[in-house]
Amino acid sequence: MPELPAGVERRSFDGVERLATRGEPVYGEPTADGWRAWNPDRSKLGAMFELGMDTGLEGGETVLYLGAANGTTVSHVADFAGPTYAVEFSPRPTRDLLEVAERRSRLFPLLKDARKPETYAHIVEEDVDVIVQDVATRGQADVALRNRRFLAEDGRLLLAVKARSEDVTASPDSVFSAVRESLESGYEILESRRLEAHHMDHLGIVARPQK
Amino acid sequence: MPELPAGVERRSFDGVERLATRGEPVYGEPTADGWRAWNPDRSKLGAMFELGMDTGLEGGETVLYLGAANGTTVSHVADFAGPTYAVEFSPRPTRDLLEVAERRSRLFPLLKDARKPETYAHIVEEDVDVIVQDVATRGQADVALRNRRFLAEDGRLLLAVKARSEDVTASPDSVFSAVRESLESGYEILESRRLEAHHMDHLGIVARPQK
Amino acid sequence: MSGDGWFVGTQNDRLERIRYGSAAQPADWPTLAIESATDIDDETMYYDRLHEATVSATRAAVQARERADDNQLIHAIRALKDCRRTANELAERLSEWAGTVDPEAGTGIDYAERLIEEPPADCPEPMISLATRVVDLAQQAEDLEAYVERQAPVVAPNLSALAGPVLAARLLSLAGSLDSLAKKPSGTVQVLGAEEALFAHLRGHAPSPKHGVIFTHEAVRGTRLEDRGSAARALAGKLAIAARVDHYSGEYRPELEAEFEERMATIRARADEGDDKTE
Amino acid sequence: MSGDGWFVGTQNDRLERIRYGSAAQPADWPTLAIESATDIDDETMYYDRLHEATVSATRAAVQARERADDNQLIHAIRALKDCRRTANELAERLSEWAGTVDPEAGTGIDYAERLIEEPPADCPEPMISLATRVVDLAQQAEDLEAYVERQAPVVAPNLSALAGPVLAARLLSLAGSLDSLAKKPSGTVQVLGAEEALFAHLRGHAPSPKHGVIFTHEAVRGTRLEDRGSAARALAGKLAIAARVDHYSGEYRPELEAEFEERMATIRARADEGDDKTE
Repeated sequence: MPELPAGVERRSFDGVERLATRGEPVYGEPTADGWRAWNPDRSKLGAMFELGMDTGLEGGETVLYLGAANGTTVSHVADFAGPTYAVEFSPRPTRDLLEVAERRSRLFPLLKDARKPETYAHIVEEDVDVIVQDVATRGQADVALRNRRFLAEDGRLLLAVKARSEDVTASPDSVFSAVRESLESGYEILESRRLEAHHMDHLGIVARPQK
Repeated sequence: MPELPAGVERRSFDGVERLATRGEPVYGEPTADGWRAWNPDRSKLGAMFELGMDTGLEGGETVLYLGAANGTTVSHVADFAGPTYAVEFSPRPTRDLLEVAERRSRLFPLLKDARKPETYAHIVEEDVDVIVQDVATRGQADVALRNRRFLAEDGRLLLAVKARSEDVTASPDSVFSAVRESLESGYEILESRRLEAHHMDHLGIVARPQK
Repeated sequence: MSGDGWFVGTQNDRLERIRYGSAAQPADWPTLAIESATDIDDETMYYDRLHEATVSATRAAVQARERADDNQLIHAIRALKDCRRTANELAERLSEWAGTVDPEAGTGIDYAERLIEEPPADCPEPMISLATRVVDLAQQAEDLEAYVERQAPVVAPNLSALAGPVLAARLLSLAGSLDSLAKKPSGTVQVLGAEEALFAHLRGHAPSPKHGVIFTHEAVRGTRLEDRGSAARALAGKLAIAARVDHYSGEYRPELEAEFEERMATIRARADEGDDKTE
Repeated sequence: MSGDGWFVGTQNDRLERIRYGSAAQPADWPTLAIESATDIDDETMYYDRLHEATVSATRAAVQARERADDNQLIHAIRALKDCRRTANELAERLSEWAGTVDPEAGTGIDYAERLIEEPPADCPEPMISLATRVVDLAQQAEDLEAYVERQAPVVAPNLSALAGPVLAARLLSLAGSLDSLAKKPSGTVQVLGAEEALFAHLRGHAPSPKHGVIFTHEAVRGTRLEDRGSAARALAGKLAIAARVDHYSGEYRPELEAEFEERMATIRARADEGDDKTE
């Protein structure tokens, strides 16, 4: 199994070994010795770690997080990463995200539409190391392609694709292969895996920009 | 197995042994040598014969048929029975019943409500030998009890109970036991059997008036 | 007549008795009939007469009950109109609301269907369920129309053949019953429903009405302006007759249609002649 | 300002820029900021300032977007009214129709529910599905009311606390927006919606209106006739203030309710004194 990034460890909570990061607890997760358990059933990135996907993360990276929602996952990311830009479109979850951001000085919350990168390109710096994407809208490959402008040449895209957001009627397999195909117009897919064990009809993808 | 009434036989149609009566065909059923096949899947009384229930019918009886619908079953009954009074409440099926009755001189069609026997007690004679009842309304036991006035002391009630007509939400078993219980206030149940093989959630009952 | 058997009186009495008579308890009617009725000598005769009488009386009863279905038809056509109207009203409301989250929001039932299949981002849940209500109501209107199309030819075969099932039902609804429509003179049939059109006109939705609801008939609407009066008169005349035949006999008489077609051909020929002249 | 980083200008400019600015491409903003901004000397300072600015600007943006939800609320309350009205209209139609097959046919939504559970004999299928449409529409109204009750306190916390969510939404709907309601004087708030009541009055459905929609508030409706004017004035005054607080600060201020309660206690005390005197 690939190594976990610095700042992410497997720790024991009540005798159960679980993924964990160090930071202020956010959503009532179990804590021990300043570490907080990271529930892979509530986080696609958590599931990618849990399933042993090679994210290439080492810790301390600059991150652009698309689809931050109420901040559950991005709170863990900010715990082990460097500057973290968190983009979310809906006001309601962004209220919670603000709470999370207030206690994390390198987490920058942005109420923006991930489909319109020009509305935050004056804030998010160039050459970020990682884009984490978890947006539940149609055109998920397109969102990844549009945001490629932010990613460093050797950066990583960590993408969770939700089949139902693309097409409720099509089979997840056919959705995933369509997404992969679109994605390959701008990215090289390094690894992809169904997240079934933790998230129904989701595909996890690790990719890097095409040269 | 109890004997079939005179005029009802098992005959071969295209090599298959089937219940049959002699008469004009009515609903496109197979015929051979003047006999017409009696489909137990389209007739509860047919199913009761097919399942070997002891109806006590010998042939030539005077019959009051409640719930004659479009005349499918009552046409077979009129083939082997004597005078047959056919009560049906809905005008549309009664149109078809009239066609059937026109070709059977001892079949008497009546557009009446089986829940109101006083509206046909001036037509239907007393002491009929058999009441066949197949009405798809609530209160099927009550209909049988109200019509008891027509039945001879040693007559038979041949009742098909449709569970869903009594209560769509209750289990058929509980409906059937409630119907049996009500029925026993005026009838002695001689035999009862689920007609499942031919009619889902129906119970066949053979009963006679209580002394 | 309670208590007496069905066979008392004349043949007509017997048919009436079978339909409307009653008795608290059955009796040995065959024996009683043989004893009391002069035309019934034995059991065979009894059952023959009973057969004849029950078949006749029940046929009449079925016809009467089916005719009472004009009432069902009238309620159905009114419900149809209500469902269509409310579906459109709610579709309009939906369209306004959807415009706040979907810059390409359309209108009408079609848009409601589209919204359900592909809800716009940030679309609140009640908006989607409102769209479902709109589509359901439109479907309900379709179901009611199918019911009207099925029932109208049973209730009023001649009227339906001439007017089409929906217009036939609307005429019945405007008159209140088949009985009442059958009693209206042709001139009244011609303007039935004009009250509504007049109302629409006063509210600014429609031009001043020249005909009643029969204007929706192709023979009127599809005829050039100068001849519409003649067409409407011809149609109304045949409809009035059709309603009477439906009410009093119930039998389908295709010659009514044929006669009307002939009349329309004459009117159209006049129009063609007129065209020739102006050419 | 396209192309410039978020950090150009004053603190206020920066917040505006974060909300409304744009750039075609990202750049090495930290380095550019350290070079150009006088208050940013190193990377640590850059990210500290960025954190501060994004949290503030995003909080304001969230508030603004949620405030724009007044529009959603207004559409929802209008749809609620439409659904309730059409449910009742169709229930009335259903009831008339059901009367033809069910001598014990009732009225309203309750009867529609009963008819679905226990359809009368000889009930045509479209009658049952019409009943289903009625029940669905009533449920849709409930769902919309639940949505209004959930959203109104977010959009207008003070107005909702004083008026209740549904009345708050109706006031917003009548004014057209929170912005517009916040700009209305107390006297206008007091009679908002009276146009409707006046209309109903003219159509003969209602008595001549003395108050607007705030009449539905317990403090007005539950107060004896002589004091209703005072109660309505007091309520309208507080509602006008609540709307302004909701619009300009968005913060919940429970003292508004307390003050209103106090005022109502005074009015009621006057009524009690009056009662004492007449006794």
